[in-house]
Amino acid sequence: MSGLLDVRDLRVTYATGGGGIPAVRGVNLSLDRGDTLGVAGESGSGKSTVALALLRLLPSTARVTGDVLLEGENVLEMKWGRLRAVRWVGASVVFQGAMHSLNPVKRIGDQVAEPLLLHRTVKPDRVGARVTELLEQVGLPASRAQDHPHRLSGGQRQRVMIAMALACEPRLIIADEATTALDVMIQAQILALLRGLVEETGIGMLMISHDLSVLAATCDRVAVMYAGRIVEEGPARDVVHRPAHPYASALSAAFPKIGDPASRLAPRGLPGDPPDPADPPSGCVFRPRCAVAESVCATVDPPLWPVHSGADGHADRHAACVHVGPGSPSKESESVDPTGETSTEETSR
Amino acid sequence: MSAPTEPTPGTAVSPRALARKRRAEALGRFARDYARNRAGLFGLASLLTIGVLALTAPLFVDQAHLTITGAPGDGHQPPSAEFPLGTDNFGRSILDLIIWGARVSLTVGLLATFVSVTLGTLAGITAGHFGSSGGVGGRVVSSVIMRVTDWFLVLPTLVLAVALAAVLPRGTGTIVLAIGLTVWPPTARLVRAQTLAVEARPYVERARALGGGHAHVMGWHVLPNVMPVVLAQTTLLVATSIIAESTLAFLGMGDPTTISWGGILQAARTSGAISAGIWWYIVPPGLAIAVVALSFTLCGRAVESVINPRLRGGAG
Amino acid sequence: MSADTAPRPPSADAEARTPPILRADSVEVAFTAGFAPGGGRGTARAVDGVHLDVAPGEIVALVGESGCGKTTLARTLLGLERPTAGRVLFEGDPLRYRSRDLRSYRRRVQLVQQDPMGSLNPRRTVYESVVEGLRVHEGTTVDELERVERALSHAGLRPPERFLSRYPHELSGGQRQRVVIAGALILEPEVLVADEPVASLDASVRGEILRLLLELRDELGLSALVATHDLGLAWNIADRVAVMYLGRVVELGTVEEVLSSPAHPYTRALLSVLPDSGVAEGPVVLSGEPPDPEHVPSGCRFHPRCPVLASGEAERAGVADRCVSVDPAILSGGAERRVACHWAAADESGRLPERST
Amino acid sequence: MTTTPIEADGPDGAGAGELPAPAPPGGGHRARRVITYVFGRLMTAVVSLFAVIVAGFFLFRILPGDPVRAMTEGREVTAEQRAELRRQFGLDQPLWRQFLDYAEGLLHLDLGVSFQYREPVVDLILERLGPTILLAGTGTVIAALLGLFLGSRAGWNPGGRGDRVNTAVALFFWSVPTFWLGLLLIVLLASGRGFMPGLFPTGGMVDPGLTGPLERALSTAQHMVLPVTTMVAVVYAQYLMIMRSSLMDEKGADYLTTARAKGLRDVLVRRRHAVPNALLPTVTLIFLNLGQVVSGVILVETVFSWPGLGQLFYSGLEVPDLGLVQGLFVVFAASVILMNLLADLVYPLLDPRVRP
Amino acid sequence: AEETDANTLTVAISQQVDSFNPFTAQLAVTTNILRHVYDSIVTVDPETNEPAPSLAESWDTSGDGLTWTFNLRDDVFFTDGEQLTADDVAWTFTTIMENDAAAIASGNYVAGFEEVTAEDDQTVVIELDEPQATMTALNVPIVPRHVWEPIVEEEGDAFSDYAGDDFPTVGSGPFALTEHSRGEHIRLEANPDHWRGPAGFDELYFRYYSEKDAAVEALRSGEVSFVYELTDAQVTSLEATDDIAVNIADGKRFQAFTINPGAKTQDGEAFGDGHPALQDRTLRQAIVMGIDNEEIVQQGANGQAVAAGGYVPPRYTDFHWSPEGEEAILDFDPDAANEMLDEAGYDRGEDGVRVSPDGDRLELRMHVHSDRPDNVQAGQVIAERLADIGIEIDNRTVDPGILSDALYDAEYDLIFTGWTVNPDPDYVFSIHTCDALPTEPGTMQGDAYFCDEDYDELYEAQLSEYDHEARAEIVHQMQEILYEEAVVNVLAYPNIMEAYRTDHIESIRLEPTEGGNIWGQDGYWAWWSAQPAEGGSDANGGGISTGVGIGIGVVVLVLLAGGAFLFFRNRSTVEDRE
Ligand SMILES: Nc1ncnc2c1ncn2[C@@H]1O[C@H](COP(=O)(O)OP(=O)(O)OP(=O)(O)O)[C@@H](O)[C@H]1O
Ligand SMILES: Nc1ncnc2c1ncn2[C@@H]1O[C@H](COP(=O)(O)OP(=O)(O)OP(=O)(O)O)[C@@H](O)[C@H]1O
Ligand SMILES: [Mg+2]
Ligand SMILES: [Mg+2]
Repeated sequence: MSGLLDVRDLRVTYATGGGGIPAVRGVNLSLDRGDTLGVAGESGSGKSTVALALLRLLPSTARVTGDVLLEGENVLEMKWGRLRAVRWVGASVVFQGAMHSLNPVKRIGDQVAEPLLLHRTVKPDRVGARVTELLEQVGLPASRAQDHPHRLSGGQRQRVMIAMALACEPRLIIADEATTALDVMIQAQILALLRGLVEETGIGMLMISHDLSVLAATCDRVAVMYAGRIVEEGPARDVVHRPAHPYASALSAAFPKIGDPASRLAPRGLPGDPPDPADPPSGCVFRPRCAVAESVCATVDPPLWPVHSGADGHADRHAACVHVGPGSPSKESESVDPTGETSTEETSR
Repeated sequence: MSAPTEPTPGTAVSPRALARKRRAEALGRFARDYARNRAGLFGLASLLTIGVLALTAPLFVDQAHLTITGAPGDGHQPPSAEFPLGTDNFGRSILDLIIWGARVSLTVGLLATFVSVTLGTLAGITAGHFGSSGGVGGRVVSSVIMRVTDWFLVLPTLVLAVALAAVLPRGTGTIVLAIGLTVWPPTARLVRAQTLAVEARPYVERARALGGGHAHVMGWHVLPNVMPVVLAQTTLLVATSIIAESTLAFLGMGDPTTISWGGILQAARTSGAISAGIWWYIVPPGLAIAVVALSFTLCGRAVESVINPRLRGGAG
Repeated sequence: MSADTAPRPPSADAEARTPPILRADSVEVAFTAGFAPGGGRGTARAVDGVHLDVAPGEIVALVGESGCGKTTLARTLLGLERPTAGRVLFEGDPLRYRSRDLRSYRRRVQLVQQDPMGSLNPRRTVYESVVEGLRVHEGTTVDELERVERALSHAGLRPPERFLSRYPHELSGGQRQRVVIAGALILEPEVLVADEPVASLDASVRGEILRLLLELRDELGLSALVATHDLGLAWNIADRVAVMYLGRVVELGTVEEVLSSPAHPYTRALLSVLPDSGVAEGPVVLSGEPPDPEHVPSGCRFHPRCPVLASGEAERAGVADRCVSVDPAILSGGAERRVACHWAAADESGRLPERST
Repeated sequence: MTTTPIEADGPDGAGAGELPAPAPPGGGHRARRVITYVFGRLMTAVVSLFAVIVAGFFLFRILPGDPVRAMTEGREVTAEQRAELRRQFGLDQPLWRQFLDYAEGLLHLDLGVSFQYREPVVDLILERLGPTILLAGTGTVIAALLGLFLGSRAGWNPGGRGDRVNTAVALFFWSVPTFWLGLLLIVLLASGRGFMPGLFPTGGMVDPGLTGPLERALSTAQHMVLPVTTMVAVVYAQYLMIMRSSLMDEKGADYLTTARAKGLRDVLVRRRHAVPNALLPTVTLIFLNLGQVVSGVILVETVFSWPGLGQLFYSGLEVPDLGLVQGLFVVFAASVILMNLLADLVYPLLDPRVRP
Repeated sequence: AEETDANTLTVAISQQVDSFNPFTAQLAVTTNILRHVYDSIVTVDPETNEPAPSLAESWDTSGDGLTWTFNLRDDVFFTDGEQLTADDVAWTFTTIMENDAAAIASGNYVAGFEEVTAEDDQTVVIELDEPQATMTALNVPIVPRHVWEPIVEEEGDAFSDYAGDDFPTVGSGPFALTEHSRGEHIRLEANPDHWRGPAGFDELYFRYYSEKDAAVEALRSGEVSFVYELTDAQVTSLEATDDIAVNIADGKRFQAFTINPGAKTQDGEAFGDGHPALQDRTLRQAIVMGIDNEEIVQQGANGQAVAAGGYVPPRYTDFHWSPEGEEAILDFDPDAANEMLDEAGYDRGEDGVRVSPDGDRLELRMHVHSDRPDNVQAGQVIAERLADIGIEIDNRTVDPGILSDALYDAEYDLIFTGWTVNPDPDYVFSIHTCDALPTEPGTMQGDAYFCDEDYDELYEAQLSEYDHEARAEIVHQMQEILYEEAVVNVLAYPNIMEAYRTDHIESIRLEPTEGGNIWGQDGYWAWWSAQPAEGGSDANGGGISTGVGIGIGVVVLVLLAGGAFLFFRNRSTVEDRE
């Protein structure tokens, strides 16, 4: 457990006027240095919530339980001072929608320099040089430091966010839908940049996206989320191309493949409605939309089972579906905890 | 949360009845939501109390006691059982005067606010709307309105009010006009700024793409979105208007024979009550104004929190 | 300058069979930017001469990178923007901009905007937002509620009652997008102009919506112009694709033709950068400044970034000079496959329209 | 009367609306654009000023009452004496003639002669300008700082205790008449009645008879306490309210999450990131108010006998001293116009998005 | 914080300074101050209120009353050391007579002057066109010719704009003006060589307070030593205050309302829109009888006035006339008034309001100065009282400008007025002569459109009557006419209310000694005679020194700011998590 990031049983509930919304319901993740972990999933499944929870950036209406171990230290239990020290140095974030993530009235250079000064990463007289270095790293001329965000194109702003995220040489970068809003050309540039960084500096990266092809091309491993849970997790290519969980396969199947005659004029979707997070169905939450659901699915909420794939039989893949579980679906395994739901209700803080 | 319309199964209703029903339901929902806001209820209750007292004043305040010759007490009596707030320099009960004065003060406060908020909102929305989407003709309309607004904005409000008050025949109506016609420009600017912001939102373009005309855009989209500004402005302006009445009196533009809160303050001032230490003459009218203004603010806040979907369901 | 300004469809009889319901006729839209009194800062030619036809029952995808003018063209088609030159034709008649004409036009042609977050009034419930179009055109009607519910379920918001009285901020991004779509469909338009209708949706929801469009096309004969930078979307639902670059359509043809065998270097580059494109040469990431509609390069507008020119291949084909100096002709909008590229023309001349000299 | 709150938009509303697409850097016409912009603003200001001058002139002519009669009321004067006064003030001339004379004077920065002081209005105004700027400037600056400070705190945590207490207190003061508050302060803090010592002077700007500059400065400071307090108390609410709502709008902005993620303390997030953005709409308000302070302190100056323009105006209004009042009117309006102009010119410096 | 040990007397004034040019200064405050800077040739005796010698030791009149000879003192010196001679006096008068710009302030005194000559250094001879009874009340400041002649010449037409602000001023009076800070204060220094002897205080400060309450508070705190124009409430409260003495003097002012008797020009052309029935004297008299002056004193002035009968206030015992016994036909008697009206055919309508025999409803406009609290209050009383005799009053309490327009356009029925009466009452009588009627609408000299031949004859007669008693008798008769005609109806003589600090001022002389006033004397007795109290009159007597004040202020501010800061500080650490 000496990995870079270790998330254990993370649960997040948003308090609203009409009761709590359990947006994240027990997520486990781990990530080593030099690794890239992709997170895919339905819109609203809690991906961004997880990302924000890692640095305790959620709004005050959110109740968070579980452990987030960043280099062995539990982020959720840190003192505020320590947490602030960890932010951006231990882990930094590239937010969804970088267009709005930059302060419109401050110069790019100042914004990039801010964490440098705050965390005293470099000597004050070196800050200017470091900013130039960072901007050049992401392919922006140093003169851009003098510009305000509105003078930059979306792609450029995204790159500024990345430069900023790199400023303090963090051990972990969380990239939340860093490329969704961009067109394919810029997306390609940015992905190339990120891949290069991970390879060169050996940092860890958590990449959230709903574009499976992006994840397959960029990540080592991919986790698929559905309704606040991870339903499948494993090596990127396997999860994207040979998914084990019915939701993951639906997602994968729905993803258009240009040139594939099967999807030509036949877009595939996932019928049925996403579950109401405030009132999830019993058993497996995916059951109402699952093509291969069985009666047992209505009672058992399956945990992540190892999936034996490939010739070596090594279980580096997991899926939360009775169909991949060992033996008969109805047979209970000692590792299954069907009552996992109950702990959602309790509050620990 | 309930759907805006519960379908009435089986019965065919005319569109108009439906619209009326929907409006009634919206109103009911508004009332229910409002009722959840404690501060808002408190403000409303205090306003209603003052309003009812003012309206029914003739029932329990003897008008003869409000005349100088019919004053029931001696001059400058401190508060007592008979005169809970003491008497003025003629021996009239200050409590009676305050209750009676609420009639004029509330009228001035409400009407002047109404005039200026209406003017300001109309001018602001029109200028903002046509400025951003009216084509050449619209932009001319808009810039004319804005020039006029700017012009009014630049004139010292007080000076203008004084001039108006001096020229028009004396009376409550004049005060209302003098205040209403002079304090609207900031509202207009404010509303215009907000309108411009709203007009730039894609949903306005969507409305136009749906075929909606100027009236639809202004009424359906712009108006609800400038309401918070208008509300905030309204609550502040009520205080401003009531005070303006007393300020005009201070500058000698009021009618000292009218009983209003401003008038009482002014009478207290001219009679030297302040330096004579006759606090019961001077403190109550000032507080009355503050109470009304604060109550309005509470109501305004409550309305805002009800009509703003983001504030709904939050802390009451 | 161009000998080809009046589009002359090569196969007139094909055109005659299905006259376009919506047509952009050499539409140009230029923005004079800047707000200082009297001081402009140059003109942005957001759409710079586009011919495009949408036949009844046809779905046309308009693809291109950010800022190439897709949204502007879509807005122009709806009459929200007046073209600085050229015209928009609906059922063969030029669009008139009097309020009354626009109103009846917009009864039949609907727009789905790019930004679902902004397209909904935060102070209006889902019900009100969807019913808005009905109210504008028909006033309050008795069967309003049923129609709203039907439109919502069509758009995949099921069961509709769950959403009626919600406010936009209580919806997820995908749900908002679907509300906007429902608002456009409730008027049962004949033509739908949709700007990135599924950009913020994940694959499964996206598929649902696209299926709906196809269904409507089949059942009601809906025509659609879908602007997107997502080539997969074109593959999924479109009959034809128009590739736009810097205000111009640079390649046009059926989806299969364009996406399977792209002719324009730009289209090729676009396809190559798709992560699992499987293009042999590997991704061609275009370099150079992003295109700027205020400074349209002379010659072929793509030439400063053109990998074919940069690699010297154009030189070899003997068209390099023309690339730098001659602006390829504006493509006409019909059903034919067309490419605006000197190099491609030299390569496979049959596909190109008449060139200017 | 207190000025009403304004949340003015940026120049031509550009600050509030969506902004035009970014221009690529390196526009060679930038200097020219800036000049055109400044020139355009100047022209607008000049036109406004002209309109105000015309309005001011005729506005006061329609006021009832004859200044000469009013000035000589209750005094033993003969018809000849009155006629002489009328002649001196040019009141015997037809109106258009008076206006032309007045307009011509304006060209030489001559605002005419005060009827009651028999001095050039310009001199009178210049003499009083300093005290007014001192008082109103101090008051506005303090009110703005206080209001913005409290407003930023209230808006950062809306609905909290601090917010409720602060807005209630501010609105209470907003709701009380200026002269009422001023006189109460005098009675409580200046007169030395009861057990309260008379801490502050009841009026004036400086104790008479003081000669040393330090002494005078101290005395002025002491004299300023009550009027400034009154002024601040009465007006800071509008800064508070605007800052509050503006910050509330800004609170959800994504760049604030970025700032927090960087490890900034909450205070710094607010101060460095949220407030500078939220400040933008208030800038025009502050400038507009700065323009209006000159006229807006009439009541405070009157109550505290402060020898400034407001008091001068009050005394001119009583007569009515047409020359003085209309001169002041022009000055009041001009100051608003000037400040609006400044705001227009400064705004682009603060908000990079609206730079010409 | 006073550095000098000079005795300082500080007076709170409420009027701004128009000018210190004695030829043009008109406002009460400036004429009052200038009275201390420049002597006049005669003054008023504080004991008797009679004309008294000042620069002129004595005077003679020729038989026809057209030549007056004034014999000046020979020990009067200006503050620059030059002696004051007959030449200065003659020059001053001549300048006023000849230069229109110099006549603004005192032109009325020289209206009947033919010529003024300096017979020798100590003798001035004034030739008149016609007899002028005010010759012993020539309250004209005599200025040094050597100072003013160059000024008059240099300024020319612009002389009226000359502000007289070359300080210190050169005058012969008991004080010299040394400083004027506009809107703040005026400083006068005692003239140690004044011929009457030096004043008790070394320095006089007139501090400007634009708010009367603030001035009273300043008196309480000891910031000023004297305040005037108090209200009854202030008097009541100040009377109970230690170290403060209140002086309630007999009024010099009368408060009146006039009834529009049908405005006419001198040519007899009627104009305006006064109620026609008011031309009937019976109605006018009934109106007067319907009003209880005593009640106006009680309610309108809260007792601080004297109910009026005649025109001249009782303070001027010789000229004062009050209807007694048989004469008092117009005393308050609503029953009699009703009876009179019934008889004269003013029948009550259904609503209780009478209708004139010509069929005009008796709804009368009443214009009241909105800026004069006593008038406002009296107006309300009158409106309520006249209802009792069937007259409806439309109470128009208005801005003075509107009121003045209504008066001069004769568009009024009842209108308020009031005059301050000088020891010589000539002027207030002159305004009711037929000569005062307007030559054309809007140019009236007086304030009532009153014109009565008998009255005019009496007026002429009193002008040339130099025998004091005989003149007083004529004046009484004129008042009786005014009374009976009931056009000019005096309601009350408001008291003069003022207060000073006894710990600053030991003693001060009133004018007249009995029931006299301090502020606004016709002479300079008060400030010249005032003696400082033992223990000094530190201007900050009651207060705390500047430093301490600022200190406390700063401490309070810091505490407040600190408190607010901590309050939020606490909260923000709690809120930090978001
Ligand atoms: N502030 C909030 N209050 C209440 N509910 C919230 C809040 N933020 C998010 N949610 C809910 O939590 C769930 C998870 O949201 P989250 O933003 O993590 O989704 P996501 O997986 O990132 O989706 P997307 O792909 O659209 O970004 C959603 O159902 C959303 O409605
Ligand atoms: N109102 C406007 N004023 C000035 N320029 C504009 C305006 N609207 C669009 N533009 C410019 O026109 C060009 C085309 O914009 P458009 O929005 O049509 O692009 P798009 O293809 O829809 O891009 P995206 O994929 O990012 O939505 C852009 O360069 C843009 O900056
Ligand atoms: Mg997300
Ligand atoms: Mg677009």
